[in-house]
This record gives sequence, structure tokens and C-alpha cells, in this order.
Amino acid sequence: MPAAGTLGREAFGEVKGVYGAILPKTVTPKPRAGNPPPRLAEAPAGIINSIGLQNPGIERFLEDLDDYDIGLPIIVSVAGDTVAEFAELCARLAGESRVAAVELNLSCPNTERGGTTFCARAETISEVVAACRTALPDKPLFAKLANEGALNNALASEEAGADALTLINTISALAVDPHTRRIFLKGGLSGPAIKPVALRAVYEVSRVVSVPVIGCGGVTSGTDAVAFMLAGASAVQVGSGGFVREPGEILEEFAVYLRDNELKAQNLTSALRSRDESQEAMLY
Amino acid sequence: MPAAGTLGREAFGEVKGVYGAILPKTVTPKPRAGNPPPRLAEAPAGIINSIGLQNPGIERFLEDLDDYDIGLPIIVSVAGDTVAEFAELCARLAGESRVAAVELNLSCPNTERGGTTFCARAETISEVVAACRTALPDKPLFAKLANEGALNNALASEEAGADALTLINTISALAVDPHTRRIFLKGGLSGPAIKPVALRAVYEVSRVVSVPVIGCGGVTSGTDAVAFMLAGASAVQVGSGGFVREPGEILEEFAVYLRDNELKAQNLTSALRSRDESQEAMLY
Amino acid sequence: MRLQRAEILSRERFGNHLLLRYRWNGCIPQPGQFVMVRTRSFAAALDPFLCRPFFVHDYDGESAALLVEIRGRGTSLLAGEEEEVVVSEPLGRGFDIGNGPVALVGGGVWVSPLKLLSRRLAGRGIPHELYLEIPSTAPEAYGDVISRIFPDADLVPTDDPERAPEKLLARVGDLSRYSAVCASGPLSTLAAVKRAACEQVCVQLAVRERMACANGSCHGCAVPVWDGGGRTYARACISGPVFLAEVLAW
Amino acid sequence: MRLQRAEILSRERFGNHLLLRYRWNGCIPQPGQFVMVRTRSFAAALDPFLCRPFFVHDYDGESAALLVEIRGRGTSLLAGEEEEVVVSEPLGRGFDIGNGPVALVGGGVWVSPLKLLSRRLAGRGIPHELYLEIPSTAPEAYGDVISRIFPDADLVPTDDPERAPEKLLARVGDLSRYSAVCASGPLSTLAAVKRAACEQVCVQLAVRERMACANGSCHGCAVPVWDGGGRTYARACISGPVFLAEVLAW
Ligand SMILES: Cc1cc2nc3c(=O)[nH]c(=O)nc-3n(C[C@H](O)[C@H](O)[C@H](O)COP(=O)(O)OP(=O)(O)OC[C@H]3O[C@@H](n4cnc5c(N)ncnc54)[C@H](O)[C@@H]3O)c2cc1C
Ligand SMILES: Cc1cc2nc3c(=O)[nH]c(=O)nc-3n(C[C@H](O)[C@H](O)[C@H](O)COP(=O)(O)OP(=O)(O)OC[C@H]3O[C@@H](n4cnc5c(N)ncnc54)[C@H](O)[C@@H]3O)c2cc1C
Ligand SMILES: Cc1cc2nc3c(=O)[nH]c(=O)nc-3n(C[C@H](O)[C@H](O)[C@H](O)COP(=O)(O)O)c2cc1C
Ligand SMILES: Cc1cc2nc3c(=O)[nH]c(=O)nc-3n(C[C@H](O)[C@H](O)[C@H](O)COP(=O)(O)O)c2cc1C
Ligand code: FES
Ligand code: FES
Repeated sequence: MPAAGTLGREAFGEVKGVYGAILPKTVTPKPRAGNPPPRLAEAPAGIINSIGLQNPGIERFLEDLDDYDIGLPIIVSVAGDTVAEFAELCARLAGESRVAAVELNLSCPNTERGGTTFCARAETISEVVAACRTALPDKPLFAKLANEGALNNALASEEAGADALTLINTISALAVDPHTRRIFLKGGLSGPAIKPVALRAVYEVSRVVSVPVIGCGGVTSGTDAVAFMLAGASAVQVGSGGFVREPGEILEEFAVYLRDNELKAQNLTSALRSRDESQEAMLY
Repeated sequence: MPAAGTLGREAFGEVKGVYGAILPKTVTPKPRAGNPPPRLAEAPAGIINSIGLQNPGIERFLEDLDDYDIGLPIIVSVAGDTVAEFAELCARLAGESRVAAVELNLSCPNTERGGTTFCARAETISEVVAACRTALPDKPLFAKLANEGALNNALASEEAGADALTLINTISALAVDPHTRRIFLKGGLSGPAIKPVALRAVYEVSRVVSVPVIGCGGVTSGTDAVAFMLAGASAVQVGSGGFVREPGEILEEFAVYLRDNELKAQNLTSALRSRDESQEAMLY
Repeated sequence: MRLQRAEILSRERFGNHLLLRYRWNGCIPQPGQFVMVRTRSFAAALDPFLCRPFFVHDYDGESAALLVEIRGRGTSLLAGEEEEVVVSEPLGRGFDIGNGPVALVGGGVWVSPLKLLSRRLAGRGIPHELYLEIPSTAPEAYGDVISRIFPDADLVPTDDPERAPEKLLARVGDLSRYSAVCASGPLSTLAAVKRAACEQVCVQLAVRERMACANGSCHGCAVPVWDGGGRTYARACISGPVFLAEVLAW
Repeated sequence: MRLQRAEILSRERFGNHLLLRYRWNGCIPQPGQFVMVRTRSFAAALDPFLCRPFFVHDYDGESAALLVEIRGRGTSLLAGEEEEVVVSEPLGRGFDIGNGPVALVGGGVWVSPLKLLSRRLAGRGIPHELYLEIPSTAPEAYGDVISRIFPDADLVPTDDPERAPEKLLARVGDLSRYSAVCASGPLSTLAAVKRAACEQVCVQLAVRERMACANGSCHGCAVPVWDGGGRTYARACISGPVFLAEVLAW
């Protein structure tokens, strides 16, 4: 499935038959115009973005919801400035039959706590997830976490009732332009650069929680997807990788891997072998 | 100057006349053999390493200290498993006239706290830095921090008496080998991949502390060094970049930048212009 | 992003500019459309990460050409030795060709799409005139390429960059002669054309903003526009890169 | 790491192997030494990040050759089209050449350094014999290259990889004929040579471990060795890649 904010309706043509779900850009209670440009900077093997959650707001989003229906389950990513806003968004979606699940984008700033993100404290994560759980009793609820504090936040989310955890969101980053001597962009880093960090988060978290983990961060090939599943993910999201490659190609590589290794996708998560089985690997 | 653990004595020939200080690999109280191979994995625009602090231990290190003397100040990086070990290392170095300063490698696991790193809690950082400050009253004391929790840990270090902050150490990461279906390496990510993250940490921290910040993470060119100084660093360390480029070339590029922009290195830290001065940048 | 391999047919280097021609059998590019380009297959190197956007400069039924100013790593790689590029279909909304007469106004490497535009206009017998700025600071090679590529253009030498747009517009003269002005140039030129012409004729401006996905997904290429009285952001990759001047909120 | 540009003089591709020759006027490589290589200047691409280590396969006073098995991205780039490589001086400790006679034992792409070694031995008139394993699973192209590169070698066909080292050693025969055995091959071969010969003759093994800095800085290329009774790690890049077999703790 796509990572939130990285697949627009205009590009659905590319992913028909490829993804298992549609995950539109994070929706907020009110429309947001987003940040002024520049919103993007290239980074080594990655991208820094600062879009500012540009979106039409929940009401308008729901009016247009049919546009997102290409025969796949629709998972809606939501973000609020406060715990109450999160809960209201969930309540609004609870009765919407076309919505298959809700993903909480918990990496956005919490205005009640002086603008640090919800992920900055496990207590806040508990609060949001619990409130959303109550507001959305009958649909799967995913908590999308930042890398920072992932382990504690994951445990808190699970305890508060999340049905799955999405790991990870972008990592806070900065681009400086030595030429103009200006801060070029404050934003979040995504892409292959963060893949090893995301794999670690998925690995550490999946060992201590019993809910499924959805891996996200730097997937650009089928073997990247395999790596996430071996590390413990039950599903994988493709974000920045979809900007430079066709998602269908990634899926095809994934399928080739499974075929060549005589494995099934659902067995991958538990197909990790222990390290010391092979001496050769150690000494190469 | 080099980043700790990335410049061996055997390579001093390459950096004579280039670096302003020598910073040997982290020293621990007892000798350490280090981790079994593999210790390295390549990552997108970076490296994952898990060396395991291989070092001869403080006593043997001090016996050989003259080998590190190439006419530059020697900054010794130390790490202990407990607060007391850190303090003892500092006490041992306090009387050593050949040692110009001490850098505390606070990103290593704290065995008293169940193996989480010292950086996991600002309280522990305070404790270690304060103990080391007492043990080392007359030499500059640098605290080297991880990216995770950098802001709080920086404030704690400053308050506890650190004279400078080094940001950042490697970021916890994982390499999975889809081919053998094994965890290939658990280690720390370094190199260009983490540069935007390190720049952000330097920027955020340097705005709230008054001690100098030493930037570290992904410097591979002179303009990278410039970017760190514009972001708020007073000095820059080169780690992985030195594996693939000659440090002298990086310095030369830095010098060319200063010449072309009619700037002095010491003015760079304050040479950042505010963003909204230029419309053109916004709209390009 | 859907990309395909395309054979590089020729590279001509003029000073800091590169004219790159590649074999193209895909969709026919419209003037003002752009393509996303990488130099090498993604499997080989994850850095530089993103594709680079370039206006389609020319197209002859079998090959497409790009006019590239070499700025950084991506463009340097394009100027290198590889025998293939990886390239998208022509993307975005180009110029809207009416019945003319049309004034084509441009400067810098941004004159690129005006070539395909003038070719298309000529093909349809639509009268048009080209006005291109040549700064005195531009290397000689640049002037030579431009006069070779645009043999019929009115080349306007300019000294002071601040006054260049004004001088260019003075040469264009009375705008009411035209039914449309199509401009692609430095931001100062675009802004000046907008100011001067917007209320008299239909003005179309080719803008550009950093892009990642080029298919409307990432919202990275935001351009401020007026939308029902309010100011909002449009995506240059799908709503542009050519916009009606009055829509742009700058 | 100090690197310099070097012109690629030729590339010969045999199946999955590449023989790459580049102009070299730097230090004279010793048999068993290696070089660190990148395909392109670092400014162009930060990924793949690290240089790749390769044994110096051959050297004729003006050019050096590498024998490369194409495995991943770095070696694929080497097999590409670029006209230059970026390469280090010859590094590390090679084979220690005594007075012979010497048995050279190898297999896989790891036979590479045995070429320069046999050339050097021949140049000094030191008697030596070459025993190289050719697995039945190896592509025909591999066998052809090896017999071309090592016309005087005794090529030992092997079926079962597990029993290959044994078969190879059987062909070498009585080890006491030699004053030294120099081996470079699969780990199983190295281990078997060590076991069989270590107590009779001086055994030198070329090992390899992942490398980053290749100058002793990073401690990444750790190889377990015996040191004063204890087991510790030596750095393959400066204490090796050729080690005395008895020093290796495996
Ligand atoms: C729709 C569109 C059409 C374009 N058409 C052309 C064209 O026909 N010919 C041409 O030469 N260029 C064109 N550009 C600009 C071109 O995409 C950039 O110059 C190129 O991406 C720079 O890549 P680089 O790796 O060489 O430079 P980088 O290393 O990415 O950057 C080098 C310098 O270029 C600037 N820059 C980076 N990206 C862009 C960008 N997208 N647009 C403008 N400046 C940028 C940066 O500020 C920096 O100063 C177009 C851009 C867009 C969005
Ligand atoms: C001292 C030394 C000398 C060497 N000499 C030669 C030589 O003469 N000819 C030759 O073909 N190769 C040689 N190698 C191995 C060579 O360095 C690797 O095959 C190469 O780095 C792989 O790069 P890649 O980007 O193509 O593959 P990667 O994408 O990095 O990896 C592809 C596969 O190769 C394996 N691999 C990665 N790095 C190494 C490595 N350093 N050594 C062995 N396997 C590795 C990985 O496990 C993986 O399965 C030598 C290695 C060392 C340390
Ligand atoms: C342009 C862009 C926009 C994004 N927008 C959102 C968003 O609206 N909500 C969200 O939860 N994550 C958003 N993300 C983060 C991604 O969903 C994903 O977590 C992150 O990019 C890491 O994955 P990747 O490396 O595959 O891109 C965005 C990422 C990018 C690059
Ligand atoms: C091989 C290797 C060994 C390292 N050893 C140490 C160490 O002993 N002590 C320490 O504080 N940091 C160590 N580091 C971290 C570096 O000092 C530095 O903080 C980090 O690599 C980021 O900088 P870079 O991207 O320039 O490499 C090591 C890094 C590498 C790559
Ligand atoms: S480039 Fe992604 S929306 Fe335009
Ligand atoms: S490769 Fe760095 S110590 Fe050997």
C-alpha cells in the first residue's frame, strides 16, 4: 500500500492491481493550504519535505471519497492538533462504510503541548489512541509513529487499543544552502537514507508487540519490501520510492523473490533465520 | 577534526596540516576485543557499523599516547558502562598534560540501566556529565550526544558543566540480507544519509545552548562543513567521509568557499541569513 | 512515476548548456510540457535520488530534445557519458494554442519550451513573434546557441538584470497586437509580463517549482494561485507548468 | 582515503567475470596487495558510498589489472561504460616470497592475486606450481578465462563443493615438497589448506573482510587471530589481507 501523503488520486492509474489498499494524504478537521514553497529538498539518497499537510479538510474529503474508490479498501490517515480533534475525526469516520480503517498520523505537532509532536511522549500517545479507540469501536485503528521513541510509543499504542502500528514517519531534518547562506528547508527526511533506521524500528517493535507492524521508510525495490517483512513487518508501505520507480515494478520484484525462494508473502515475517546458523556469513 | 573512531594512527599521514585536533577511538576502562565480524554493512549513502568499541583500554592507550602526538591537541573520547567508570576515566586523564580535552561518548549502553544508552534519559546525562566535570576540573569537557533526545540532553549537559557538545553519533539501524534471510547487522548509521538529521540537531541545539556545538554526521565535502557551521556549529568532525575522500580535499573545498564568499571560518556560525530576505528563493 | 529507457542520440555542449536529444516513440509532447529524467537506472545508484524536470525543447516525431543548463549533480550526470536516459512521458499542461498572433517572450535556459511552441505554431500557420533576452553577462556560447536555435527571434541585449524585463517588454511593444503572450523566463521577466500584459491579452506563463513525483501525489511543487477569491496552492506538475497569468498569486 | 583517477584501458567480460585494466604509474603492487576502487568521482553520487576492495591481479609496469566477479551494485558499475576509475595505491600486506618451491592454491574469483604472485615468482626464478579448483557448476566462460590467464596451472575439476578442498589438496599431494603454500580461495579451501599444511610448511592465506577505510581507521575488517595466547581481532586491511595460517583463529 502507499504511504500516507505520497500517492495522489491523479496517479491511481499507476497502482491499480499493485497495492492492496489506498491510503490518501492525511486529512485534518479543517482545510489546510499547506506551507509556502520550497517544500522539497533533495538529500543524499532521500528527500526532505515540508508540505504542511495540505488537504481539503475532512468534510470536503468525504464528499469526494468516491474518487478514492478503485475497488481497494480505503484507509484514511487523520491528524488533529489536539486529542479531541483526533477523536472527532475518528467519530466522523466511524459511520462511513466506505472507510476500511483509520491511520493516526501521530507525528504532527500537538498544539496543546507547546507544539512538540504527539510522539514526543508515550503518555500523549496513550491518550490519543484511547480516545480514538472509543470513537472508532468497529474499524481497525492504526497508529503511525515516528522513529524517535518508537518502542515506548508502540507499547503505549498497543495498550491503548491500536490494531496495528505503522513505522516510521519521516525523520526531522534540515537542508542548508551554503550558496545563499540560508536555511533552505526544515522538514522530514524520507527515502532510502532512512531505510536502515526504519528497519531497526520495525525489528525492535515487532519483537515486543503482538499487533501487526506495517513497515515504511525507504522502500524502493522488491527486496526492500522483503527486508521489512523479514524484520517483522506484516505489510509494507511505499512512499518516496514511488516517486522514482513504478510501484508495479517493485511488486514484480517482490513476487520474483518469493518465487525464487519458494516462499509465501505471509510467511516472510517469520522466515527470518537466526544469525549464527552460518559460519560463512560471518567470515565471508 | 576527525570524528571518534574514524581515524587510526596508521592514517595520520593523510591528515597532517588538515585537522585542528586529533580524536582517537573511544577508550574504555578495560581493553575490548570488539564485536565479531561482519562489523560493516553498506547502506544507501551511508554505512552501518558495529565495531563494539574495540580498544586497548585506558592504561595501554596512555602508554602509547605519544604515538598520537603529531603536534595537534589530543582530545580523548571515553566511554564507561556506569557513571563511576566515566568519572574514573576522566580522573585518570585529568593529570595527563598531553591530553587537551575529553569527549564523553554518551551513546553507549548504560549497564546500570538495563542496557539502554546514557542518552535515553536526560537525568542520566546530567549525572554523568556532572561526575565527569568534578573529576576533570581543568580541561575542556565535551559531551557527544545521540540524535534521539538531543535537545533535552544538550540542555542537561550544558547545565551539568559540559564545555561543548558534539552532535551527533550514529543512528540506530539495521541491515537485513534478503538473500540469506538473516539479520545482517545491528549497528549505527553514519555518512551522508544522516547529514540532514545531524544538521537539524545542530541547528535546534545551537539555538538554545550557549556552549559551542561541534557538528558531526555525513560531512563529505567542504560545503557540507560550511552547512554545519551555518546551522550553528563552531567546529566540524569528519567521520565516514574520510573513508571515501581525502580530508585534505574537504578542507581545500572549505577554504575555496570562504575565499569565494569573502568569509572567515569563525564568522560562518553567525553568517546565516534569515530566510525571507529573498523572494526568488521562495519561487525559484 | 512511470519511466522508460531511451537511447541518447546526441549531446551538444555549449559552455554551460547542453542540448540533449533522445529517441522518443511515446506520446507526442505538447509545447510547455515537461519530462522527468534520470541518468541511470535506479538499481545502480540511490543518489542523486530524484528525477529532474525539464521542458521538452523540441520534438521531430522520432526524437525529443532537452535544453539543459548544467547546475548541479543531476544535470552534470546528464552531460556525462551514459548512453541512455530514463525518462517519463511528457507531463503537465502546456501552452494553450489559440489563433494568434502570439508573442513568445523568454530568457535564460527557460526559453527551452518556446522552440517546440514556435514549431507547433508555425506548423499550424499561426503568426507569432519571438523576443528573447540576451544578458550582456551571458557567455558568448549562449548567444550563439540561442541565435542558431531561434533564427527568427528578436534577440534583446540587456545590461542591468533589474531593468532587463522592462527593456524586453519595450521591444515587444504594443501588446494589443497579440491575442496571447506566452512567456518562459526568469521570474522577474514572468512577473513583468504578467503586470504589463495581463489585463490586455491572454498571458500564459511557464513556471517551475521543485518536483518529486510529478504526478500530483506529493504536493511538493506548490505554486500560489487565486482560487475563488482566496489564495491557495496549485501543483505545478499537474495544473501547470503553464498557468494563466491571472491565476498566479504573485 | 587517498584516491586518484586512473584511465580504464580495457574491459573484458567473461560471463559473470570482468577483467579490468587501468593505467597505473603509482607504487608497484606486491602480490596479495589490494586496491580500493570507486567508479565515479564522489561529487557525482553519494551512493553506492564505499570503495570496493580488489586484489591486484596483474601489473606490467604501466597498467594494473583486476579480476572481478560481478555481484552487486559496485561491481556492476565497474563493468559499465565509464572511462575512468578512482583507485587507491596498492594496500595491505601481500605474500611473503621466500626461495621456494611454492605451491599456489586457489579457487573462485579469489585466484586473482595468484597471477601477480606467479609472475613475480617466475621473474625471480623461484620454482612454483599452481593448483586451481574448477567447480563443475562454474560457467564454461570461467574455465576458459582461468586456463587462458593461468596457462601452466593444474586445473582441478570438482563436483561436490563440500569435498572440493579435499580433492584439491589430493592433487597438490605431498606438501613437504614445498617450502611455502600460498592460498587464495573459498573459505572452505583456506580452512582445509590451513588444517592440512600448517604444521608442515609456511602457509599464507589471503583473506578478505568487508572494508570501509582500508587504512586501519575503522576497525571494520576484523579477522580473528591468536595474539599471545588470546583470541583477538586484527585488521585485514593493514595486518593482512595475507596472514600466516597459524595466526588466524579459525
Ligand atoms: C517544470 C520544470 C521545467 C524545467 N525545465 C528546465 C529546462 O528546460 N532546462 C533546464 O536547464 N532546467 C529546467 N528546469 C530546472 C531543472 O529541473 C533544474 O535545473 C535541475 O533539476 C537541477 O538539477 P541538478 O541536479 O543539476 O541541480 P541541483 O544539485 O538539484 O541544484 C543546483 C541548483 O539548481 C537549483 N535548482 C534545483 N532544482 C531546480 C529546479 N527544479 N528548477 C530550477 N532550479 C533548480 C538549486 O536551487 C541549486 O542552486 C525545469 C524545472 C521545472 C520544475
Ligand atoms: C581484500 C579483498 C580483496 C578482494 N578481492 C577481490 C577480487 O580480486 N575480485 C573480486 O571479484 N572480489 C574481490 N573482493 C570482494 C569484492 O570486494 C566484493 O565482491 C565487492 O565489494 C562487492 O561489491 P558489490 O557492490 O558488487 O556488491 P555488494 O552489493 O556490496 O554485495 C553483493 C554480494 O557480495 C557480498 N560482498 C560484499 N562485499 C564483499 C566483499 N568485500 N568481499 C566479498 N564479498 C562481498 C555480499 O555479501 C553480497 O552478497 C575482495 C575483497 C577484499 C576484502
Ligand atoms: C511528500 C511527502 C508527503 C508526506 N505526507 C504525509 C502525510 O500526509 N501523512 C503521513 O502520515 N505521512 C506523510 N509522509 C510520510 C510518509 O508517509 C512516510 O512515512 C515517509 O515518507 C517514509 O517512507 P518513504 O521513505 O517510503 O517515503 C509524507 C512523505 C512525503 C515524502
Ligand atoms: C567505523 C566507525 C566507528 C566509530 N567509532 C566511534 C567511537 O569509537 N566513538 C564515538 O563516539 N563515535 C564513533 N563513531 C561515530 C562517529 O564518530 C560519528 O559520530 C558518526 O559516524 C557520524 O559521523 P559521520 O557521518 O561523519 O561518520 C564511529 C563511526 C564509524 C563509522
Ligand atoms: S511534484 Fe509532486 S505534486 Fe507536483
Ligand atoms: S577497513 Fe577500516 S580498519 Fe580495515
